[in-house]
Amino acid sequence: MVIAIVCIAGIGLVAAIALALADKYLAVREDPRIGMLTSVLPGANCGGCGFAGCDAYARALVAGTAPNGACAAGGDECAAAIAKILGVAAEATEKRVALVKCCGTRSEAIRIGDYNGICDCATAAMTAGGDKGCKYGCLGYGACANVCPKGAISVADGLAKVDKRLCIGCGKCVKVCPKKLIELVPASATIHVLCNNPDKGPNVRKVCGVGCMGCHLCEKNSGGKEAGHFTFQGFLAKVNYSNPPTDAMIVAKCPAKCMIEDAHFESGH
Amino acid sequence: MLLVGAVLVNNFVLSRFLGCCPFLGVSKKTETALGMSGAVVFVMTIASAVTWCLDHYLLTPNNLGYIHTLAFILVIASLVQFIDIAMKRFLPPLHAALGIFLPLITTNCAVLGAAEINCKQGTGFCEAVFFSFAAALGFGFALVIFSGIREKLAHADPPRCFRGIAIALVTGGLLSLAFMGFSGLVKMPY
Amino acid sequence: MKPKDTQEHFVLSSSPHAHADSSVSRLMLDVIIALLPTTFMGIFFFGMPAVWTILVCVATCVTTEALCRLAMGRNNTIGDFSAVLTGLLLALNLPAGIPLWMAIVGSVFAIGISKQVFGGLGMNPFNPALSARAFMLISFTGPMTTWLKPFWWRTPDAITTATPLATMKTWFAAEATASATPHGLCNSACCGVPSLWNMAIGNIPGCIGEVSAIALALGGAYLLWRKVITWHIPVTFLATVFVYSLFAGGAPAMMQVLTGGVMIGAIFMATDYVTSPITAKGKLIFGFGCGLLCMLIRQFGGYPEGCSFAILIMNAVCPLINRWTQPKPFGAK
Amino acid sequence: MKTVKSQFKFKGGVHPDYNKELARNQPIEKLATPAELVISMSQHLGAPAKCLVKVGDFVKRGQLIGEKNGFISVCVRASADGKVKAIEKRLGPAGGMADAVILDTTAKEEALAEGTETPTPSAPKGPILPPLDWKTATKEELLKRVEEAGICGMGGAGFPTNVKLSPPPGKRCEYLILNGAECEPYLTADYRVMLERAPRIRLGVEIMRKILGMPAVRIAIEANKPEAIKAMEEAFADIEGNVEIVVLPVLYPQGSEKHQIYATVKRIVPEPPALPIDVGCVVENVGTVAAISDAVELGEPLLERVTTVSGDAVATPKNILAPCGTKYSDLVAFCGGEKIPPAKIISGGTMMGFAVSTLDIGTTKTTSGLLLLSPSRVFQYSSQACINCGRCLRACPMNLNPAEISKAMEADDVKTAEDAHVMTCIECGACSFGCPAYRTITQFCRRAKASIRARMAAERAAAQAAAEKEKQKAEGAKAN
Repeated sequence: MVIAIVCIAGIGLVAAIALALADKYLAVREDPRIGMLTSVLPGANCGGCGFAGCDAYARALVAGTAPNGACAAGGDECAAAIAKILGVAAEATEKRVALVKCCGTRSEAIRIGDYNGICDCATAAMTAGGDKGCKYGCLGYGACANVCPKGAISVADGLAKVDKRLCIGCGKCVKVCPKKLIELVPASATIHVLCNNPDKGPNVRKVCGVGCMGCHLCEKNSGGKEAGHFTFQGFLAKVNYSNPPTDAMIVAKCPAKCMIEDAHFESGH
Repeated sequence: MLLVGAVLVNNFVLSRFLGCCPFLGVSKKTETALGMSGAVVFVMTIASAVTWCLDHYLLTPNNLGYIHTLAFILVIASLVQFIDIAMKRFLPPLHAALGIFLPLITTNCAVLGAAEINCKQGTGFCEAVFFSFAAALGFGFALVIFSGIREKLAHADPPRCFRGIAIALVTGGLLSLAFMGFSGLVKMPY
Repeated sequence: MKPKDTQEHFVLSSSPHAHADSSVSRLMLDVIIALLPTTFMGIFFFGMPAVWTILVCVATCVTTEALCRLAMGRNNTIGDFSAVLTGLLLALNLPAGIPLWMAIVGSVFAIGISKQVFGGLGMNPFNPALSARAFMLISFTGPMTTWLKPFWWRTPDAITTATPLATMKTWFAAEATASATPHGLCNSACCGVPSLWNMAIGNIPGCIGEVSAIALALGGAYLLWRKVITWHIPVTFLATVFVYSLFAGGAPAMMQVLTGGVMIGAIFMATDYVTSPITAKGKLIFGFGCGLLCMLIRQFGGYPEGCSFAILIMNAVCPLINRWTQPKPFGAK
Repeated sequence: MKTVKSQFKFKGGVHPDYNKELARNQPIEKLATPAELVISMSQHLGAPAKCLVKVGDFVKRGQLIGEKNGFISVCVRASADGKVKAIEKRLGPAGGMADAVILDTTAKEEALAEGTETPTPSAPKGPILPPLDWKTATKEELLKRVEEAGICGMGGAGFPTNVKLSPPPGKRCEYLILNGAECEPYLTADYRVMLERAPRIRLGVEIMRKILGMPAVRIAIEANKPEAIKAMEEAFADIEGNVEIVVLPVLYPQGSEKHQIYATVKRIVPEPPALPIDVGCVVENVGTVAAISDAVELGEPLLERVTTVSGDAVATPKNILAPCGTKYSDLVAFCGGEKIPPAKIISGGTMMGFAVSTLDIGTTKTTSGLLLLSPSRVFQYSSQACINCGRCLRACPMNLNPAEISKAMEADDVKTAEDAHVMTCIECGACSFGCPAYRTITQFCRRAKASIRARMAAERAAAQAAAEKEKQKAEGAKAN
């Protein structure tokens, strides 16, 4: 018994010494800040920062090749923590969430063909521009929902919708949408124009019952051009998110019914 | 014969069910499976050499056969750690290829199993080392085959409840079934 | 309010807009047609038990497939005839006298465990019928190696465990131990081995569908003519078995090819699309591997017949073969 | 000049139903200028042309309305007199949106009478461009003419012809290959051009030979067009130099540039980004060659082309010479309308053409066909699983593994598809054609290629941005 204990202890001791020596003389060290940064980052590996994952972003931060604040998921808190570790000041970022700028559901927007192929927006858009009458609207094949790391996007009635509470603003959906109709907007904004069609009113009306016709009523009702709550691209009203409107009355007065006032986006009309 | 026996008939993972953890853990890609196989062959051969010496010169003379499991774990674990550190320093390319797998097999049951089988059979040094080498080769063989299937399965569409490890286990079972065909191919002494 | 949709709707799809007249169900049907000759031969030799086994296997496979798809909440796929084919192939690989409940268990295993669990047709790494056969061979070794003699209703001892294969195994054994003169050996062994003609038409004990080499070859010719399969796998498989047995000694090479599951394995089992390599080069390697492993198991293994195991093992290696025999693109360096 | 049979068969290929008998014996008919033209600024491969006119402008036939915008780009000319009704984004046949000039060709009389047209250089009476004598004109003059005539490849891809005809420094064209294979089912436009415009093709060949420095000429025609072979033999009977007519076996996609080069001169074009000129070859469609001779000898830019309107749903299939920008609906009306309601409209042939959602699309310089198919000829793709049968591998003329690519793309695994050389894919559709599981293999390849291209573009942009940042930094450091 004693011999056994001595023996095991002896082996352990020899091994421990060998390892200790090895660690001291042979080890290759890496920057300890990488580990610290990785623990601060959200660890969702969403790739929204443009790097392969949180670990890759941490390495890039230490190497100085990535800007702080690229992590939308972590937000200000995370940026501050990163800044603390790296010893530089943080730039404040506002939490942003994705918004699908289309409200043309199957019951409102016409379809002009029977698409038969891969269920994917980019591919459908490559086939005769997609089967939706409106060439700017959401095709509803869910490319955004497929890339969303948080499952915040769902497709119902041929239209994608974002759940604001789940969205971390990584922007992957923005990149993948072939119609470029998803935008990152400040989470605090509550009034949105859900249309992406800059065509003239009659042309929009031909394909969609809820498309923006550029009538400028929203602008008038929110204090006119001087108030600067809206900008216009062609015949399409856009919310100026650096100065968003707050008066819910304009939503009700929109003749095209393409505006919403909604805290969560998930209910739509 | 020993080689065929250890590789095909008494395959460590498919017949003895040793080393299931890396078998399931690192078989998602064929590249990593190849790396892991290399690491296993490397560690298992060296570990069996060391443990054989330990058993023959220290434990058996002192009648300490009953603690060999304990001693082996200790020795193998520290040995692997040591190799890891040394390799990182002296052979960075090899470490880049095998490095991440080394910590995974520190106390791998396949490595320990090989050492155990050796000392139970009381084989000679060369035979013991060769057996471990062959067994590791068999393990690697199974691992690489399995990784090929799993790469194919990555594009398959199993029902939700079977995704991931579940389907891998079913596949492993079927693979083991196929390998049963080899039974009796070589009359193994152990 | 939705605008009025005045325009007619056209189909929008990516090119090509033309399609050859081929479909999965037609391919499966072709294989089933190719199996008909051997099915009839099996029924001719083994009578009603063969009929029952075939019916039970096919019915169970189709039912299992339908139930699995239902449980998974996916579309029903029994219309592609792959389940019928699996059932038929499994039945043809069973001895005629096997208890029917075992056939049911095997069929459920084939469709449930080895196919639908992976997501259905196209996803399974192992041939469903073969893995079910291997499973049954290991689970019910006795019944799986007890065969009815052809025209058993006319012979007094209807049941045998001695197939030509088992006899041939003893040849190997005899050759390994004693250096007996080939002549004497042949004499002694030939008593238990039927003539080549009987082997060719299938007048020997064995599984329902594997006995009649001529009927199987007929089916293979049909498949080749319909371009359902290519020559690569069957030819390399059979050639490897033939050449191996020429050099390894033991039973005559022709006998090795004609007996056991080699014919049905080479033509119908190893050529299963899903579990065999996709490239021509890969198919050659696959066929060679099947033949080699089959003969190794026959000569040295614990089981008398190695064909199913050989194909199953090659099924497992198939993804690797595919990986390492990728075609070189036109113009690639 | 001699006629030889092609000795080199490429691997793969398929035999679709050609259905050429519908329109092959219909002589080319000229369509009177329709009331409205939709002239796209993107009729070719590369950057869209820059629009030079504005709404209300009056334009003359042949007037430049779109300026070449970059190296790989082609100018656009008005294909008829008329008033610019609108300039708006219109759907092209390939599904993309591009600026298009909508011309009202009926408005010309009153516009002239009222004299409201904006001052534009009035086009001279007679030829639009001054005719050139190809024998005396210099190489540069001829090239310039091809460029200003707005000629691009008329086979389908629409590659700018002047770019093709100016080999980069260090490369020499040894073979000029005329593509008369027309392997697309239904289409007979090139066939009719070869029959009816053979002397023009001969002249075009002589002009191109001069531009390219007298390369050998190979005229590639599939064996199922004996009349075209005869017409070419007659037209080229007394030509000097190394000219051969190569009769190709009937096999789709024989008209693919790479496969034609292999079939005629047994050279293999390496993987992209290599071009035929890298193996000393230039391949041009027969229609393009005829257009070159028109541009040089007659001073007539590329304003109209022959389009086959066919399919079992059209009343009388025809080969129509129509101005570029003619709406599909006008073409169909010219053919006597629809016989039965079509289920699918295809711009191009059935193997590589584009399904369109509406007939309200203008033709372009590359519109070789318009097909109206009845429901009986339309099949449905399905998302059945791949059964690994290997038919697509055997059919693929590029010797790829389409099964692997489609399976990978089904699981959104672009990396595997890229490793399987998907960028080499020519999208000929041979894989999907024979797939017993009716899988959308070609579409998966397209999707893989699109996402790889998008990724490459993003990487290039990022690298550029990084380089600029570095530059700025360096400059800042210098200033300090």
